[in-house]
Amino acid sequence: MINSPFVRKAASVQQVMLQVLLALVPGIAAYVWFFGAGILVQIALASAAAVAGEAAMLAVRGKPKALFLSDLSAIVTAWLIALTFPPIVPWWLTVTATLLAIVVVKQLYGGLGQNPFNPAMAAFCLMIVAYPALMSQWPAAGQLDFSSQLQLIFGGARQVDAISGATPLDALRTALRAAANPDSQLHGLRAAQLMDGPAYGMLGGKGGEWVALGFLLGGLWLLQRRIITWHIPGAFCLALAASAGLLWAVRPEGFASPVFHLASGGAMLGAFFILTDPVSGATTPRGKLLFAAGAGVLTFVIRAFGAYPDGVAFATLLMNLCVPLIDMNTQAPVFGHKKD
Amino acid sequence: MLTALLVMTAVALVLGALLGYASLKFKVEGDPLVEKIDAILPQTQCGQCGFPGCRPYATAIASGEADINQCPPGGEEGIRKLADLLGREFKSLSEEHGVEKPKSVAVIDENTCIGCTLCIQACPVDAIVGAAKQLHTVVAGECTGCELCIAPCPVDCIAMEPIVDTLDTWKWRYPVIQIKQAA
Amino acid sequence: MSSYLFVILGAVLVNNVVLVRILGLCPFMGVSKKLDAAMGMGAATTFVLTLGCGTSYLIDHYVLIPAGVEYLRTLAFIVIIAAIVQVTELVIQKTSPVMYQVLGIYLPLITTNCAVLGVPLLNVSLRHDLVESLLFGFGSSVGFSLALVLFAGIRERLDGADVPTPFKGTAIAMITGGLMSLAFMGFAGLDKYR
Amino acid sequence: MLRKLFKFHGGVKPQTHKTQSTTQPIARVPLPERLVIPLHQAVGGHPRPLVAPGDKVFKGQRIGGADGSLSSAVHASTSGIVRDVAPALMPHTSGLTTLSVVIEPDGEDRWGELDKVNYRTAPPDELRDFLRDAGVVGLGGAVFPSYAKLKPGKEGRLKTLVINGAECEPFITCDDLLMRERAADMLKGIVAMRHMLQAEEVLIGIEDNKPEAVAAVQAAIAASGQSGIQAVAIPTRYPAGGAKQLIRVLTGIEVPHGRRSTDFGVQCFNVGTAYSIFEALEFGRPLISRVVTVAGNVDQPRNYEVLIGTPMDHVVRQSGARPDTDRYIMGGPMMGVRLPAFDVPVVKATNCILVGSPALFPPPPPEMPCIRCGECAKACPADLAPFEMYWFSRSKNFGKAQEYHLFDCIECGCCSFVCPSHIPLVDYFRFSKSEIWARERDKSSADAARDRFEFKNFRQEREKQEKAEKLAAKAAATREKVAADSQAGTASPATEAPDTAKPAAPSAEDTKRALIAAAMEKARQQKAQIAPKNTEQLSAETQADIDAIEARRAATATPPTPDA
Repeated sequence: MINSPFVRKAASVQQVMLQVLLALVPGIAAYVWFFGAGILVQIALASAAAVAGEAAMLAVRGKPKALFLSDLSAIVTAWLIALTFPPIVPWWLTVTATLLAIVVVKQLYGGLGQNPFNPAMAAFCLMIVAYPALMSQWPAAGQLDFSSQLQLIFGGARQVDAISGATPLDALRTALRAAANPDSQLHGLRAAQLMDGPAYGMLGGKGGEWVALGFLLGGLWLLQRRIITWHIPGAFCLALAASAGLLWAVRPEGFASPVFHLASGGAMLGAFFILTDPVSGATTPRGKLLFAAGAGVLTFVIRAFGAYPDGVAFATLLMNLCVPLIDMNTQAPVFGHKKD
Repeated sequence: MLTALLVMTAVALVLGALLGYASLKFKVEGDPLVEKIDAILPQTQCGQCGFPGCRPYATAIASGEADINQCPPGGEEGIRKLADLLGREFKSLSEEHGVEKPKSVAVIDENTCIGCTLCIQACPVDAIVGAAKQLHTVVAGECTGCELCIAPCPVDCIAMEPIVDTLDTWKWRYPVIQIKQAA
Repeated sequence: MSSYLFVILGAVLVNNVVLVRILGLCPFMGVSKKLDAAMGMGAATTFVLTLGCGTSYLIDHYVLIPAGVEYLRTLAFIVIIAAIVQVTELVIQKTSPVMYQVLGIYLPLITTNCAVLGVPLLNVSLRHDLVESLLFGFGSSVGFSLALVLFAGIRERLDGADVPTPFKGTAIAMITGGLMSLAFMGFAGLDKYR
Repeated sequence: MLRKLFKFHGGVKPQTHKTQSTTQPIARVPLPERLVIPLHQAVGGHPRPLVAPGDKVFKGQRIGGADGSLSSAVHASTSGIVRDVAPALMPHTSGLTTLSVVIEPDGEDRWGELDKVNYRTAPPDELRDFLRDAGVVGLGGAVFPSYAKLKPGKEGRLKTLVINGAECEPFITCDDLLMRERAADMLKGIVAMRHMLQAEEVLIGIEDNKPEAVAAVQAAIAASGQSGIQAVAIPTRYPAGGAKQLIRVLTGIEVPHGRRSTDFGVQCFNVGTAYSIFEALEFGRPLISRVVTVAGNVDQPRNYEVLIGTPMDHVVRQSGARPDTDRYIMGGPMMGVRLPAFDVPVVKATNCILVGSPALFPPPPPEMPCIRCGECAKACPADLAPFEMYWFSRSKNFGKAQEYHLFDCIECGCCSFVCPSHIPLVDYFRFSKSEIWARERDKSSADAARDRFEFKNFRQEREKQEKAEKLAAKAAATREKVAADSQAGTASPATEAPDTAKPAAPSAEDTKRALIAAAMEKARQQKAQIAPKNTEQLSAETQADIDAIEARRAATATPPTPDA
């Protein structure tokens, strides 16, 4: 039986997810432009795996398939996986990661809306722990044409060294650590000098910075559409820039600039698309600030001092852990109970 | 070997003394647990659990003599609360102790009652009023629905009637999940 | 001074006793259903573990090693920890019956908690001095409490989730623990940075 | 003239649908064949019926008396004959019945004798009693007895009297039309209320989508020459007409859940209430009719002056109900009450009969899982986190739901309105609230039962002890007597058997059961005479119950007990 209210605003989960997907398009376009169409293959692979995994789980659990598949949330997860993984990982890695994300991290917790962890980021962390070598091969912009990308994705033997290097983020950190070492030939060089190579662009990695800009654009559109609020992207960027800037100001020879941090790796994607996932993120305004600021600081810490190339994924998971406590302790005072 | 023995003995002695002192210093009187269990029990005092009242049952649970699934009036929810409180696993209601029924009150058929006072004595909460050879009646507000008055009645004039909803007791139902129908 | 900081940070985050060293899983799974209980358990463990680390260091250095009976180490540590746990239990029962009830069987279980025995033994093998032992013990137990409290927060929320029946309860909690462990792997390498 | 207005958090802007029903003035509805007047129409106790089937009643005659401290009288809406006093279906989602008076109108519509009061000179207390007997209750929907609200707070005076003409729900226009047509009379009611409350200023809040009403009220204020009364146009945003939200908008004060607004120097009344107070004080007319909007799936939406007790379908017929009508809703589409039938009566709370059809109010799309997007929290005018409350209500974790301030929820429906997952959030909150109330009732009855059980045990123990003492005393006396007898030298036969009647010889198998029962019964009687059971501390109520039963019993064929 239906009770009041009898009228509703026209809004649906599907619409929300669709707009998130649309907002990813500029970033993807830049990605294709600079790094080749291989990413599209990965997106297709991940999407197919996500839909298949979701459908299978829904069938097993006896839930209506058409209804839940049409919410598009699985596709969003799939796209995020494809966009955070190196574009030339073998197909089985993408598929396994996506299935893990959908089946274990999402559906075992009850499906949409109930998973405490971001499925895409959990899959990323699992894979980078399990296959650190494969997950660290990033081709430089324009390095590989489409056919060799296809061959890497679907082909057999890989000649790791010949293909690619690390991400600019990782490379710069390695170089900076080397520069601190008196035995290295790079000793004494500063970040700005180290960044003078062909792999770097104006702000971050060559090409990567444009992709980041694309995501920024999409993110701003989401903000304008009121799908997300400013709290999470704002606090994340600020915290990342502030923590990077602090150490950069103290020891410019040892750390990359805040701008580099913002423009590289998964920072923009994380700020606007990953951390803003409402299911696994904090929900109160103050909680969002805390959550995103924590993620920003952790991202920087892991990038600068940790063992993994990028910190966004781990930072997201770590902050996901804290979400219940953050939400619980940042509830806004309710009507009539505010202190004036 | 001797050293080892000596060392262990010394350690044991010191720690033993410490423990002994602590157990005297921090002695606890009474069992606060019984109160908490009793607070969960529905207080029908029906004895279906096999104990003469709710508090004895609570005491038995606290001391581990009784299981948590022996209270039909408390129902599944009561068992769940007890399981929560005691950190035990939930189990379904023990069948030998009865089944969960809708809440009812006893009603005395005033034309049949002979005023024998047997039910008055059986009632654990003094919810039946009347005196010898006087007609008895149940004070519905006080009746816990324990059914203890039914068996003693020599003329079978007591019946259980489910409580009827009024505007004050009417409840909104759990919203029906419509996902299934839509598929 | 900074080496002490690294001991603590390392024990809390990088080598978290539960999530990275995988010690003390029994209370981690058992006392994480309710946030209050988790906090109490964390506090009790912190107390026991810090005290246990200090005491065991003293016993080790001033009794066992001088007497040449290092092989009694495990035995002696167990006895010490058991005694400290018993005292803690008595104190809690007296001061906070509710907490005593909430912790239930897990309080005596601290005795056999491998984390509580493991950390003093790690202290020995890592050759920590007294201050380091205390800090390591404290850091480990803070790490334990942190993991426990975060886990309890998630589990309280999971309580309302529509988890598939075969995975309800402990199963999904195990998966969650695994994912938490995965997240904490992100801290790897932090303690190596110099 | 410009006032500083305040904002409340959240709110939504649904389509208003108000213009259709404001094109024509308020109309009268012809007398129906039957009026069904529920006795319980307002918050508070159940009024007692004052009439019996067959009685002749006049218009305005009291048929239900106020009972208890918070109750309000009920009156006959027209003259006629009482056909029945019996339970009838209520205009409530539950489909429950309530004791109602069924009146067959005689068509004369003749007023009975009406009490009058000179409200310009009478003390406030007298006016309050008068309004209670006139059955005046809040007409905004909460139907709280007005006399109880017409008491100033502790200081004996009030800062602001807020009059609610916001009418934020879509479709409803009854207050709008009332203000347009009867502003001057309404204002007289407001002046009387202001006098009773000793209010410094009066603010009449009207949503700015009703410019005609604002103009009419402002004109009436100007004409009356009253100072300190102001009609304020407020931004149109649902639920600006919620009492708490309106107070917030006009004064900036937030009245928390469970607190009286008079504690904050504010009190709020609906414009319709103000008008019925005027009617009662000026003419002595009790509340027997009200303005009702008929809107939705009808040919001509319109406002009607409807007698309380008129069957709703009779009213809707005036506007021309369309054939695909599938339900009536009492109130608006946001907070309205789904009704169990078409012929339920119009009551004092009926501000609108919203005629629904599947096309007008389509069933919501299937419920999807909550994605915690927070839209509901943004829309909530009580600053709650509905998605958290939903999460715990759904899993029946009521304690947690309450931690998120479930009871501060005003059930305005904003959260359900905006939810992209189409979750009936308010239904979950209603469910949780009623479950929690039920649990509290269970808890208090369990506590009472525990006390009574413990008392009974205590009493039995005491009785046992008293009996033992008595026996001991008797035994001692006997022993003394025996001793005295033996001293006297005369050996008496064994007479010291205890005088509690011992049943016959223990050859139980042979003895008839009935015999034992009879003997036990005798013993018990004796005992009962010594210490009557639990008839000592009877409340007046219970005694009345017993008396009633005795009377009934006497009426039946059963012979009365000889020794009562």
